Amino acid sequence: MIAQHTPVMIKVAEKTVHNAAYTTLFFDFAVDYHPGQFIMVWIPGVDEKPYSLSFHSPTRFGITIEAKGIFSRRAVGLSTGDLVGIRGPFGNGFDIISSPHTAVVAGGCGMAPLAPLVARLHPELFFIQGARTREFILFPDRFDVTRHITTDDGSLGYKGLVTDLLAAEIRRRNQEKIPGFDRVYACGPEMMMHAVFTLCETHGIDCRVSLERYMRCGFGVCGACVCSDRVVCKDGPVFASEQLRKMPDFNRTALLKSGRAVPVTEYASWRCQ
Amino acid sequence: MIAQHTPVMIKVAEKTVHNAAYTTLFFDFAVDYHPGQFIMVWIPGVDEKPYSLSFHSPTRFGITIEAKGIFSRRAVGLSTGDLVGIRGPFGNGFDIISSPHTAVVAGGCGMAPLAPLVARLHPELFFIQGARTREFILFPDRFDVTRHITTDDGSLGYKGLVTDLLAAEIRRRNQEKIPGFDRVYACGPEMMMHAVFTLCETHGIDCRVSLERYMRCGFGVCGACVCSDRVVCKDGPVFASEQLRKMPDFNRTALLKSGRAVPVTEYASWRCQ
Amino acid sequence: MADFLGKQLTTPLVLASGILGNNADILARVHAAGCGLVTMKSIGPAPRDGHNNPTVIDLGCGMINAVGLPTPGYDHMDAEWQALAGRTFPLNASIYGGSVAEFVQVAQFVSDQGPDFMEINISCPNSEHHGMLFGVDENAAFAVTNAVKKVISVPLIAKLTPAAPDIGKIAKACEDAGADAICAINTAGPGMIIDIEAQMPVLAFKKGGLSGPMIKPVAVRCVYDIYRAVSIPIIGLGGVTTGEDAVEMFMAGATLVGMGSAVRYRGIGVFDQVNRELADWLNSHHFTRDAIIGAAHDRRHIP
Amino acid sequence: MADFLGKQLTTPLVLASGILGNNADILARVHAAGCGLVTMKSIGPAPRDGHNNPTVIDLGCGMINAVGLPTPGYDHMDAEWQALAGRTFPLNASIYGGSVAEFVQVAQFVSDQGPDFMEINISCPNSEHHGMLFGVDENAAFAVTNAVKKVISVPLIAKLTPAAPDIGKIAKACEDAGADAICAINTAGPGMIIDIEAQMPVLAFKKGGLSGPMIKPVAVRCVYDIYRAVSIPIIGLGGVTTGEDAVEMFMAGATLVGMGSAVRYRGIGVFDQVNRELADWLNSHHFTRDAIIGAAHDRRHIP
Ligand SMILES: Cc1cc2nc3c(=O)[nH]c(=O)nc-3n(C[C@H](O)[C@H](O)[C@H](O)COP(=O)(O)OP(=O)(O)OC[C@H]3O[C@@H](n4cnc5c(N)ncnc54)[C@H](O)[C@@H]3O)c2cc1C
Ligand SMILES: Cc1cc2nc3c(=O)[nH]c(=O)nc-3n(C[C@H](O)[C@H](O)[C@H](O)COP(=O)(O)OP(=O)(O)OC[C@H]3O[C@@H](n4cnc5c(N)ncnc54)[C@H](O)[C@@H]3O)c2cc1C
Ligand SMILES: Cc1cc2nc3c(=O)[nH]c(=O)nc-3n(C[C@H](O)[C@H](O)[C@H](O)COP(=O)(O)O)c2cc1C
Ligand SMILES: Cc1cc2nc3c(=O)[nH]c(=O)nc-3n(C[C@H](O)[C@H](O)[C@H](O)COP(=O)(O)O)c2cc1C
Ligand code: FES
Ligand code: FES
Repeated sequence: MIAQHTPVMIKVAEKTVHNAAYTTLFFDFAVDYHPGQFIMVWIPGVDEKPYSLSFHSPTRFGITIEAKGIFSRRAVGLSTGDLVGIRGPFGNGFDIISSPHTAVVAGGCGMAPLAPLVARLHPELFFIQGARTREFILFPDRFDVTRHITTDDGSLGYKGLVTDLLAAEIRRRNQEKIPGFDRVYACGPEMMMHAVFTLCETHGIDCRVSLERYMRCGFGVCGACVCSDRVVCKDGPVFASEQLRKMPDFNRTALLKSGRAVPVTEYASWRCQ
Repeated sequence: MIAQHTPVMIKVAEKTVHNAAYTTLFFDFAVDYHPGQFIMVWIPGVDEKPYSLSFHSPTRFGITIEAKGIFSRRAVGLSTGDLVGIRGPFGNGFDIISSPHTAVVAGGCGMAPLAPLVARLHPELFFIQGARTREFILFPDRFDVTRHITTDDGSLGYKGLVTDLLAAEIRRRNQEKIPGFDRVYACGPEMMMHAVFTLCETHGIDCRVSLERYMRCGFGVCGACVCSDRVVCKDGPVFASEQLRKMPDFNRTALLKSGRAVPVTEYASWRCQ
Repeated sequence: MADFLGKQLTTPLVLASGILGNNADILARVHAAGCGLVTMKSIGPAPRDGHNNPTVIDLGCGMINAVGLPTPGYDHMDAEWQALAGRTFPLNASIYGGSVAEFVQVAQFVSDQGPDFMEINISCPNSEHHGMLFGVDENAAFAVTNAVKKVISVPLIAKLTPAAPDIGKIAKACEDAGADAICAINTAGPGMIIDIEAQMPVLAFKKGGLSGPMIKPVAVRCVYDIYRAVSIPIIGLGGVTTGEDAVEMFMAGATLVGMGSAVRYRGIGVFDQVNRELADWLNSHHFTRDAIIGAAHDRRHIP
Repeated sequence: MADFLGKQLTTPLVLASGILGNNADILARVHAAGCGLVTMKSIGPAPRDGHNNPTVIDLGCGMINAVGLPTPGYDHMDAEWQALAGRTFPLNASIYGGSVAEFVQVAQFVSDQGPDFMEINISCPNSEHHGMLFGVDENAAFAVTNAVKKVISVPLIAKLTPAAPDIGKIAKACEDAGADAICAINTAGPGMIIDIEAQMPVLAFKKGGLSGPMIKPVAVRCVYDIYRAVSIPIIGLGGVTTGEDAVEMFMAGATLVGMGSAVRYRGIGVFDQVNRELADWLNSHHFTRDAIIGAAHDRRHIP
């Protein structure tokens, strides 16, 4: 269903604790959804915040939460049977192409919105996943596609940035005259997504990234989530290269809860690194 | 269409003046209608009153108005091209049976709501129409069915009451062992309809009459039109014998605009005699 | 059954004043259809035709009306009072006046006709001269409630308007003046709809009161505010059309729930339907009605 | 083109304050989408986060919101003012304060940033401490309007709340105090929605202001009342989503028509759509916009 109006109260059906930081909550509820879309999650008496769907089937969906602040800690602390209110799904998701020449770049819990996408892309996709350490690799064995893993501390896979691997693969395909990427999908810290975007620009590759801003309404009215002249909750959260080129605020400016414009680093200091 | 909400403004397409008292206004507008239903007619700046449809086709309908008071005089004074607002159709109409053994009894402009009904009944129906004088016989040549006409002054047909003819016909059918009436439909002054009802009761004939009360909302909320425990605008205006038996206010009490209960004679002194 | 000011009502539902209640038979029918307490159309001091039509227009998500308080006048209803004397259902007699004196005059007479409750409509937003004054001013509300209370022998219900700057204060003033219960809300607004083809307001009176689903948030807020301000029972009224709406009203603090416009959207059968929906909801949640009254004010259930 | 207080606007449509207007780029986009005058989110005296979520809920026939007047604070918006300095569209700067002194402080500073118009939000029903006071009281409305007028160098628009007992009187007080135009209405209510499963109000602030189609009758009535009370132009706002709604507002007396919630129901494209619908209606009726302003007050067209 689609819950565009007042929140629909549903029970936590199952809970999976992935590691110290990431927890997935499952709900036996049918939502009409496209990969990349998000829902507003209300914990009565606490707050309401946007979360991407990280799992989706005709009868069930899941959201994966990184515990960090007041709300997300309360969210991962929920038990099966607890009621939460949901509104949505909102926003435009990733457009899915059939080409075998795609790359997916996930950083930290940026993996969450990308997971349902990966499941629908051509299995030959080139899949890069980065995290601080091995524990923070989300859904390590969720699909059987080769993963190119990077960690900040080298505790698993390559020690360094996801963009290093993406750059290398682009180069290899050029040299070996293998068809290049028709599309790169990325989600993670905005700085990372911007690096991916820039790299793709230099090689003329069309990419899609999922932005994040503080949100209130979720449906394009209040303006809390504006990024340049785009409304992230409605025009996004997924944006295409063509659009990103016209968004100077991408990786530069974001609004705080007060509406104050600050550097993205200050704003985003708190998610998915 | 159905205009259950705010009035739909439409133009008078054609106007037929039948005689000093009766005028029909036509509108090129499609309404989803059943014989016996009515619409609320608003003349901006004047008032809004209920009128039965006296003509109906997929693309056009008409109402026939007897000029008497403030509103109806303004209504018959309208010219083609003038705008009026309509709401409706409202209420329950006549249920139509296929039997050839039916009678229709029309008094004065009570002919208006009955006309579209006659057109849909079995052509062998027994049709009685009464009026003050010959000029007041509405739609004299509208359908080719034998009419049994009565006038108060004998200027046309039988001099006397419509019920005299109905009683005579019922008697004849009894004596000549012709099948009796399966149904009698009546519309006219409430006193006349009550006489028809009583006659039918004594002979066990099921009848239908269309009541009239002062109306405001037209959809069963304000209570202006109550008759005993029935809401004329919504439960009626057409009622069946079975219901009429349980309505002591039938031909007895009606509410004035103020809500004051008065004898029907006092209230209805002004229509269709 | 629902206990209200000592009387046993068959259901916790109330018919709003001005809806259908124009004669004894229809009131009996509404009661039989599952309405625990039926309210008469507000009765005034002198015969009054009210406004010309259009007076009541359905807007889809609610209605707008400017009926203009038509009334036969309290002393022109003998047959009606006679018929009601033999009634077998609890009756709420709504009255109004243009001054404290008129209110008292009508109240005294009507009280003698023996209704089970009397409701003072100190809140009609439809009429230029009647009622408005009282419902938005604490002192006026106190004065009329107090004066009426003195001359009647039945429980008194004060019916409030959402136009009050602070409806809680008005309710408190009525309680202090002796009101036994509060009924909220009367129509909201006022509003106006203009027909752009006719280039004029649709209602003959131009402005009208709003009712039905679109005013439910205002009604719920008012009941919530009143519940915090007084300790007498509240009839929660405004936009209710379903059992879940009724639950919302109870949680806001209502003891009984009223319906008016709902009759437009679901017919007279709406009372039985809402009773069933309410019972189903309570059963499936293992709650009693008493347990949820005012629940939205309670913080125990927060995670 | 539409002339408003001496400025030429590309269209007679206005973006309501608090809708999208959080940065220069989006304001430019809304203007390019057919909105003649764009209004900034109300700017307050000090940084304020506003309320926690839920803050904005769509009810289908309208919305309820309690955002709580979040603001960076007038003196924490340097980059914003810079970006707006180079703008190519007319700008309406909305401000609020908790006292006349705060209003003056903000007004003075904002006026120096050179907006084309300044709107004082003396009417926010969402926040416990800001604004409310002024919009419901004639003297307070006069005082704040008068004080602000003295310290600014741009035309002043007073934005009113429908909560005023007599909005015409408030508008007149603002006109007398020097307001160059009136904007009406701010959100109606307040209302409350209770989630019966959570057993608590959905909005974190509990109560919220109502907007969108369900408040249109209230907005039309307010504009109608204001038109009779003042001679300065009116921005008619509240529930407008179509060209016919705009025509209704013009006929009630509006010179310009504002939209906010409409963006929820028809997207940012709603401005172009309404312009087209409005033009089509006017053409098919052989009317100019000027000819229909206040038409509902005129009796010549009655049969
Ligand atoms: C479209 C979208 C999809 C999302 N999907 C996911 C997802 O799948 N998984 C996930 O874990 N998160 C997701 N988020 C982020 C999520 O909504 C929360 O922001 C996150 O969980 C942190 O919330 P919190 O209340 O726990 O942290 P908060 O307590 O809100 O904040 C944690 C830290 O962030 C800072 N902060 C909080 N709010 C603000 C603010 N308004 N402005 C500036 N700084 C602030 C505070 O300084 C605090 O130290 C998504 C966000 C968006 C917009
Ligand atoms: C369901 C329905 C269908 C109808 N169909 C038709 C139809 O097809 N054709 C038709 O001509 N009429 C029809 N009518 C009657 C019509 O609605 C008007 O009542 C009629 O035209 C007289 O209205 P008026 O304003 O001209 O008369 P008014 O000026 O209203 O009144 C004329 C006389 O009637 C009396 N009167 C008026 N209103 C009231 C009142 N509320 N209470 C008591 N007395 C009153 C006055 O004393 C006055 O002398 C129908 C009514 C109903 C309820
Ligand atoms: C047509 C109509 C007439 C009304 N007349 C009265 C009245 O006479 N006295 C009164 O106190 N309230 C009157 N009301 C207000 C209702 O009693 C009720 O307070 C309001 O309609 C809100 O409830 P609802 O949304 O369930 O209709 C009237 C309402 C309508 C729609
Ligand atoms: C989410 C939201 C935020 C608002 N914020 C403000 C505000 O900051 N200042 C203000 O004057 N009005 C504010 N309003 C009121 C609108 O400007 C407008 O007056 C009201 O919504 C009615 O118009 P509409 O029905 O077209 O939305 C806000 C409305 C909404 C829905
Ligand atoms: S969250 Fe309100 S516009 Fe995006
Ligand atoms: S006219 Fe309103 S109930 Fe019949």
